[in-house]
Amino acid sequence: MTSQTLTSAAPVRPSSAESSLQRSRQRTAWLLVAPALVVLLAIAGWPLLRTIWFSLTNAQLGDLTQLQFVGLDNYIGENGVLRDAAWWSAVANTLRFSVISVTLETLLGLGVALLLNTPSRVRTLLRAAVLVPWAIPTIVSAKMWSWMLNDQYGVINVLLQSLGLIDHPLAFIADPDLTFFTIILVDVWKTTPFMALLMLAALQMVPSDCYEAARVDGVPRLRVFSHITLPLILPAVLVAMVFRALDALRVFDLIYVMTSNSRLTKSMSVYVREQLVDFQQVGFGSASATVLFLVIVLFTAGYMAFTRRRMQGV
Amino acid sequence: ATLRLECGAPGPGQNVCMDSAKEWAKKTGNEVQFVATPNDSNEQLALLQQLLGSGSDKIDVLQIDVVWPGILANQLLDLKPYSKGAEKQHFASIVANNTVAGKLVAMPWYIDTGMMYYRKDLLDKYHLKAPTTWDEMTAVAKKIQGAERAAGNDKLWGYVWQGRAYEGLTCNALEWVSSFNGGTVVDAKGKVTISNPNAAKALDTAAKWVGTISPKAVLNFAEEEARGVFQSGNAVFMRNWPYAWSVMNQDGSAVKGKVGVMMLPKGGNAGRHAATLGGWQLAVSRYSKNPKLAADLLLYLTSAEAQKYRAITGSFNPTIPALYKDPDIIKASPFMAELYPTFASAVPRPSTVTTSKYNQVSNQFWNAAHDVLSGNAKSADALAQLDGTLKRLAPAGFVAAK
Amino acid sequence: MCQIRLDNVQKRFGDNPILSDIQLTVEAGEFCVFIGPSGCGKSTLLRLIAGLEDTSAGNIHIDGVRVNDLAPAKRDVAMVFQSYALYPHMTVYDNMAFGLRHLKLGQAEIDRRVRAAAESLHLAALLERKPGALSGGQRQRVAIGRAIVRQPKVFLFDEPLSNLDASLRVKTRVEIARLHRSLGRASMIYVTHDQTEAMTLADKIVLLKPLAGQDGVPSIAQVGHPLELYHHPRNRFVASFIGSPSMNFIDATLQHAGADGLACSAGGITLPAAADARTLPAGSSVTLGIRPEHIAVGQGPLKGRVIHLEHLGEHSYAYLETPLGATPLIAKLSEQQAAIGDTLPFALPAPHLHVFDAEGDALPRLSRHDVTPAALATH
Amino acid sequence: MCQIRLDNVQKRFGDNPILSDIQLTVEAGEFCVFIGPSGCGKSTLLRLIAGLEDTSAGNIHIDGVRVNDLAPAKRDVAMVFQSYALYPHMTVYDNMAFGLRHLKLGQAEIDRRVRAAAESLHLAALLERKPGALSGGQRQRVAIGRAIVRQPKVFLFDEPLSNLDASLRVKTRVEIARLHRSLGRASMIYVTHDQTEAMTLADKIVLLKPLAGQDGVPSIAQVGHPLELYHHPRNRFVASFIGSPSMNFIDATLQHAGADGLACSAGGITLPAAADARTLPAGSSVTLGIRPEHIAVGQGPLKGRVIHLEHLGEHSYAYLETPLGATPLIAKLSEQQAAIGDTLPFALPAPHLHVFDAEGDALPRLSRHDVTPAALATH
Amino acid sequence: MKKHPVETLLYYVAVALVMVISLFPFFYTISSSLKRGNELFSTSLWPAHPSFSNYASLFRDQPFGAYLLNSVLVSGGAVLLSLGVSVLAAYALGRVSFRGRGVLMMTILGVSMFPQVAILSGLFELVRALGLYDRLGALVLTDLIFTLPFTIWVLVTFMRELPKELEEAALMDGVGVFTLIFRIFLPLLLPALAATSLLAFIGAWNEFLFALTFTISPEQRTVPVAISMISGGSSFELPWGTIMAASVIVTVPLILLVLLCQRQIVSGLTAGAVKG
Ligand SMILES: Nc1ncnc2c1ncn2[C@@H]1O[C@H](COP(=O)(O)OP(=O)(O)OP(=O)(O)O)[C@@H](O)[C@H]1O
Ligand SMILES: Nc1ncnc2c1ncn2[C@@H]1O[C@H](COP(=O)(O)OP(=O)(O)OP(=O)(O)O)[C@@H](O)[C@H]1O
Ligand SMILES: [Mg+2]
Ligand SMILES: [Mg+2]
Repeated sequence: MTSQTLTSAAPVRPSSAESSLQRSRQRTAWLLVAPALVVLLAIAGWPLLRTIWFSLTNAQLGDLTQLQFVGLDNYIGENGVLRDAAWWSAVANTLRFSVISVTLETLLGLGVALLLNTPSRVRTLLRAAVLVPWAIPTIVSAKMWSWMLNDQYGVINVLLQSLGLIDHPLAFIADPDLTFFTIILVDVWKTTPFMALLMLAALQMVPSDCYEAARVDGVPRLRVFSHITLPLILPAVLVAMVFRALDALRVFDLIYVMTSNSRLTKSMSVYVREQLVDFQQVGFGSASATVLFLVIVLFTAGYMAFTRRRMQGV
Repeated sequence: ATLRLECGAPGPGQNVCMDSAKEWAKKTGNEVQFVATPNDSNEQLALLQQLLGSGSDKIDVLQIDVVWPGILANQLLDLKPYSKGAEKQHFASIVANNTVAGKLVAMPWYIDTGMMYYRKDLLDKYHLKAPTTWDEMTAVAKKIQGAERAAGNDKLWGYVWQGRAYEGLTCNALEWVSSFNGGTVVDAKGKVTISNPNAAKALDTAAKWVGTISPKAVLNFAEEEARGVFQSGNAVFMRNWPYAWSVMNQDGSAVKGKVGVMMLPKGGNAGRHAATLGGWQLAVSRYSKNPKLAADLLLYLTSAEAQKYRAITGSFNPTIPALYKDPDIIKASPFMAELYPTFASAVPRPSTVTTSKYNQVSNQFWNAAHDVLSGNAKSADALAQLDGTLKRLAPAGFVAAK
Repeated sequence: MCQIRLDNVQKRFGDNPILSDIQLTVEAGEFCVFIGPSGCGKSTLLRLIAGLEDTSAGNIHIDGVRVNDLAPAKRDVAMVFQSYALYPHMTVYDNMAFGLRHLKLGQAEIDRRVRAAAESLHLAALLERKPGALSGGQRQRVAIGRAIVRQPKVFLFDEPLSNLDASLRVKTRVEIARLHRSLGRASMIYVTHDQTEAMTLADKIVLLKPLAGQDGVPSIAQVGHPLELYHHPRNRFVASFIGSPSMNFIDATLQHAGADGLACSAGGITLPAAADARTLPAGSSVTLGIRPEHIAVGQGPLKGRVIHLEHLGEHSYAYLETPLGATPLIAKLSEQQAAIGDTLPFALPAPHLHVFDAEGDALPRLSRHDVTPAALATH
Repeated sequence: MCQIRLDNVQKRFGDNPILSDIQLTVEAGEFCVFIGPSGCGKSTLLRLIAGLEDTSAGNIHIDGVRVNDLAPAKRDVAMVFQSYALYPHMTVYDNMAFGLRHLKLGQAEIDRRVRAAAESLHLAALLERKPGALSGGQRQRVAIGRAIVRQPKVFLFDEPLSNLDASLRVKTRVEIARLHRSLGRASMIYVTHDQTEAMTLADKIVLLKPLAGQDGVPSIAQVGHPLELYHHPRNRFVASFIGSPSMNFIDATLQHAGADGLACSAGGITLPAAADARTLPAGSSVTLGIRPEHIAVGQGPLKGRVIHLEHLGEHSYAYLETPLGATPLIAKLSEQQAAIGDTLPFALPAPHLHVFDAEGDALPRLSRHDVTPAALATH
Repeated sequence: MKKHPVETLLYYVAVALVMVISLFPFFYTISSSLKRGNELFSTSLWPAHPSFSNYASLFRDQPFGAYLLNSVLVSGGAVLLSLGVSVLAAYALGRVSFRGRGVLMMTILGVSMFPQVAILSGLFELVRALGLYDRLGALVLTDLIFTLPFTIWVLVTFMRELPKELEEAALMDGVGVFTLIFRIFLPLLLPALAATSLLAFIGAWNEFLFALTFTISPEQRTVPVAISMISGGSSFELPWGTIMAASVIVTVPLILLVLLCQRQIVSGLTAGAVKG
């Protein structure tokens, strides 16, 4: 994704005249990518095309054989997705959710990864513990949190009250002022391990002699972190963030379980699912799925362009 | 032959269903296999649509929610030719609900309606009578809540119900609106009727509960959350379905023996008792390889004999009026006799007329209600807006027939 | 003032003793060179001083302060790593500037130092490159540059010139010597396997020997001025290690020992040597040692046949087959031409012969090869 | 038969020309050494031959076959990397055995080869270690071991001995020479910056010079037998690069040139030299060159003051301030003692003087310093 | 090097905090699974009378052991398959420069950008066309849609970090590209590989929508689907205790897996490979 900063790692050897050596290397490369491509095309190609085709029709879930081609009506028609205020509010919700939660997860994940990377006796335990939130199925953990955050019989309110942090129970998932942040909090709780584990792997691969050199030079730890560790693990962090962002932009289970169909927190995926399944509007739903896809593409492309520029600027 | 029967998710409910089905199998010498579906009815519907949509013969007989006949009608078998008039034994309103464009697509299986649970002991303690209108109920709830809290029971709330933005809220709100004579959102002819002062008044009444006699969290309550509060002894009134009765009277329940049941209050003296109709039906897939046999199984499962068994072992409310007089049943669930009028006059949601658009209608309705409840919108505005939205959904009005 | 004192320092990796019983003082401003066979623990010792490894036992003092528990950063040392340890994602400039940035030096000062170092190391044209696009020698120079810009109290160099070509090597060597002189009181500890470097730079050479898994033997074979190690190796190990090609050794039997020297026989030939062997009984086994450059070829009573020749331009080395023993003697021939197969007369001058007893310890030499004050004065 | 022929080979990184116009033949069984300043492209040239880099232009033939498009594995070459490139997750044994495993050699044969190599490289005790637990020198030896077990047609060594101590270095050097001899027709290409290594091992030395960004200049400064480069450097670059310490250079003006030599003046002093300058007009600027070992100290018409002394045990180098020019002359003193500040008489013997014209090209020498057949015969 | 005591203290405080936050909900899950009836609605941290009846009913009503096995097969299969395929692709994409590489990377990423529910019906047809409906194979295949892009991208990133000298050494040793990938790079990528496969495994393990849609018979059911199908006496009643018990059972194998992967997750392997 990003043009590599690590020169020692860069496989790229620009050469004006491509030798056949290089060509055979490239042939090998294509052969090696082929299985992945074939699998992906096979399982994703047809469904994706179909979705896009449906988005141009008025198909209904009840009977997919009876449909009419309606062109871009589902997108820009009078009742098209792009004219639906609910859609745009879902887009706004989702973007807000993604940006905040991915940012928090990255920061916390980094912190946790650093903890995990510190040799100590409790490390094994910690590593297993940290992964637990990620291991519990989302549906279950969302329900669990709803349960725990309930203002009537939720244990969190009781704990917070007994610690004296709040004086009356908070309706975390019902109070419109709190729901959004509650959802983000739960998402952060759940997916920080994902970030942490990937970053830990990246940390493990930083050559140790760089640290030694910095230690001897007396570089303060914070600087070592920001100038050596961070740049070296940055590619991995960015990839982790991309995948987190992709997931966050498609967030569904969590919001669906915790706040059902409330407009205040409805995400793009909830919207899509609602149209596609609950409302039977396969045509319209597919159109909104496609728009969701485009939003994600735009977002990712923008993000990558941004990080690439930043990384080259360093 | 082997039939595949879908009657809910594994658990006590399914066991009761399986008992009857096995009974039938033994009698007729066929085999019945059970197909499980998720507990969550949304997921259940999605799965069924996916399966039926692909013309799969993996299911012969399936259970469907009271609001689904309109949605699934195309995939279901018309039972008229097989029923030989059996449907006439059942509540007419439900049979009407299950008849789409003249086809009987499902047979009633058991019935659910909203009902009001209350704490007999608390009302007795303060010498209060069971209220009949919402205002009375509010007053009673307020009084008991205040007194009890003063006495140190500071977790007590007056009234809990289902305020989450989901189908349950549609049921609750429909009850309020109907009880104030505000109609049923869309009338039987397909006309949108929701924007009217009575409906607005109904929503305003409910909105006032939030934060006073109902916890703020009620805005995210479904059935179980409400029951959780009530069953822990922390609420005076609760709106819920019949299932709560047996659960709350089990051993270990804090309110065992202290619970009374009554009809949902009227919207003022001019109003009426309105309870939303819920419950499940059985239907036969159009793609069944053995439609005749499947219909036979279905008819057995919905027969008086089977319904009686279910009523006694699982307190599933029968859909056959005659059974409400059956002494065995009354002995097992005394409230069934008491609430018979509720069952008989339950208000169906406008699903038959809106057919496949029902979910959209309901979704818009509960969202409007939720907005009002959470104080984000004024009731009149919200309803006017809802009216507009619904009219855009069906510019020419909803038409049942396809 | 930055005297470094190691007190009975030990280091083991797991069960493997690597360094034992290190007793060493490097005076302030001194240039100390560690040499020793590959794997004997030179880098490890350096890393102990830098604080990158923990001692298994013993104390390290810098400036009189016990630093065992002090972080490397607090010790005010700069180190050039044998593996370079460059930051792969930074340019050459940043690699050098990085260690300075947190010292609050001011951008201008940092720039000045970096450019000065780059200039003297011929790196000026490469400042914008990243390590991946550098040659081996260039990387090594960057590593050196990174240390010298820091101007610390103590420099630790781990084979800093091993990848440089001869002329750059000499230049950099002179640069380091100049640096040492100019910094006055900064101490330098320098690991090298290049004898010329060791000889020309060192005030003091520390010769380490591998423990080979045994415990209890001190790791330091000999400490002293370069010429002392050259002329007065304390034992056979030192004698063979210092000097290249290595000293020739001849097994012999002591015949007679007196105050003015000894006589011994090897391969039936009697050889006199200027060493004091009076502590040994006649008939003891001894080993004679003589450096290739001290064998006087061209005249003398002995004869050797040339079996191999190495030409080094200015001079060559002849491998001589002699009756003195099985291993050929290596002799240095200056200018003079010889061909393989020639038989050459030669002598082993008694004053140049080293004599070692059966344990390998050197016997006191009677001839004077002292390190003169004049010679020392140059450093 | 594995002659290697490079035909007009060029290499650029991006826009930067690194190697240009490389015209070189390494005969079958020849031992060819690449030397040159750090960063001049030695490793790159080696990598071109190995097939790890693509040539930007020109052809490479091995055994008469054009290999430009042949994968490295197909060229039957083994390479020792300057940066070792050991497999960090494999033991020393596996590192060496890895390349053999796919050759279908049989377990016993692999084991035999690995153990033999380990033995000769003193690695036997380390076979079970992983690279992370080895010293720098040990890693380098593993890298060498990995190449020699393969027994390929062509060996490429990139500074294989730079991290070894002197004695091991000599031993390994001899080992490599022996290997070369024993393998008979395997060619070896060897990069080093160690002149001794270059001189002792090479049949042919290739001296590369850095292009410094210019294009069109051939990269090879001179190719030839070691002694040829030593005695007959083709130009000033070669003269200064070969020999350590480097040759002394004195700026002078040609006074008179004849068939039997020339006379020129430097610092007002007239110096004769045995070179043929008849192509130059009198009054031309020339540069005189003389190696430190050829300055005859102790007698002679010239006088120099010792300003610095380097002691190397056997001999020392004196830096002499002379009236001939600003840069001090470096002279080798053997045995004889001198102190800083002494004034020494010396001579610059005419037969040993090299003369270069204003472009730096050497003038033909009149004295004979030929590579004798006898000297060549040793290889 | 001894650490400053304050630092050690801070470290342990941070560790304790992270542990509590991560584990508390799980702890509460366990505690809930041991509660019965009305106790579920109480806020006590630990039931007064822990009971295993929820676990008992779980295994009585459904063959939960078989579901666990199904989940293991599906997730394991999906992860192995995607690793096998993606390691090859990652080598090509990460270490060989060829035209179209960027587009390829983006395409692979793009595949995982559609919401799953939108491609569900297309996938359903595909699964039926391949005759995989109601087979575990269908799940293995469809799970690849999200595991594969993830593993490819992550491995590409890590693949690039490896020193190029290693590859060249192997090239000189004349090993084939497969040996290079599997014998040289793979061991070095172990930390990354362990992390990636663990994450992908958990993703596949928790996958619900495909598992629900593409299987129907109980023999093919995976655990998340089974959990969603746990019901109480009626469709409204949420059998909370049983669900909690099931959640504990789903999570435990994953924790075991993490403990198993310990060594692979932490291993600084590249030490000593090259200098500089
Ligand atoms: N990937 C690269 N991109 C750009 N320039 C490079 C790259 N690799 C090497 N160079 C440059 O090419 C030149 C030759 O490098 P090479 O490694 O061949 O030098 P060398 O002769 O082996 O030097 P040394 O003796 O220091 O190892 C150097 O100036 C180096 O900076
Ligand atoms: N991490 C380690 N674990 C075990 N043994 C080690 C480790 N690091 C080094 N050693 C061993 O310790 C010994 C000393 O290593 P050190 O690197 O200090 O040697 P050195 O004298 O610098 O050698 P060289 O001249 O080859 O660089 C070696 O035999 C090496 O194998
Ligand atoms: Mg070392
Ligand atoms: Mg090189």
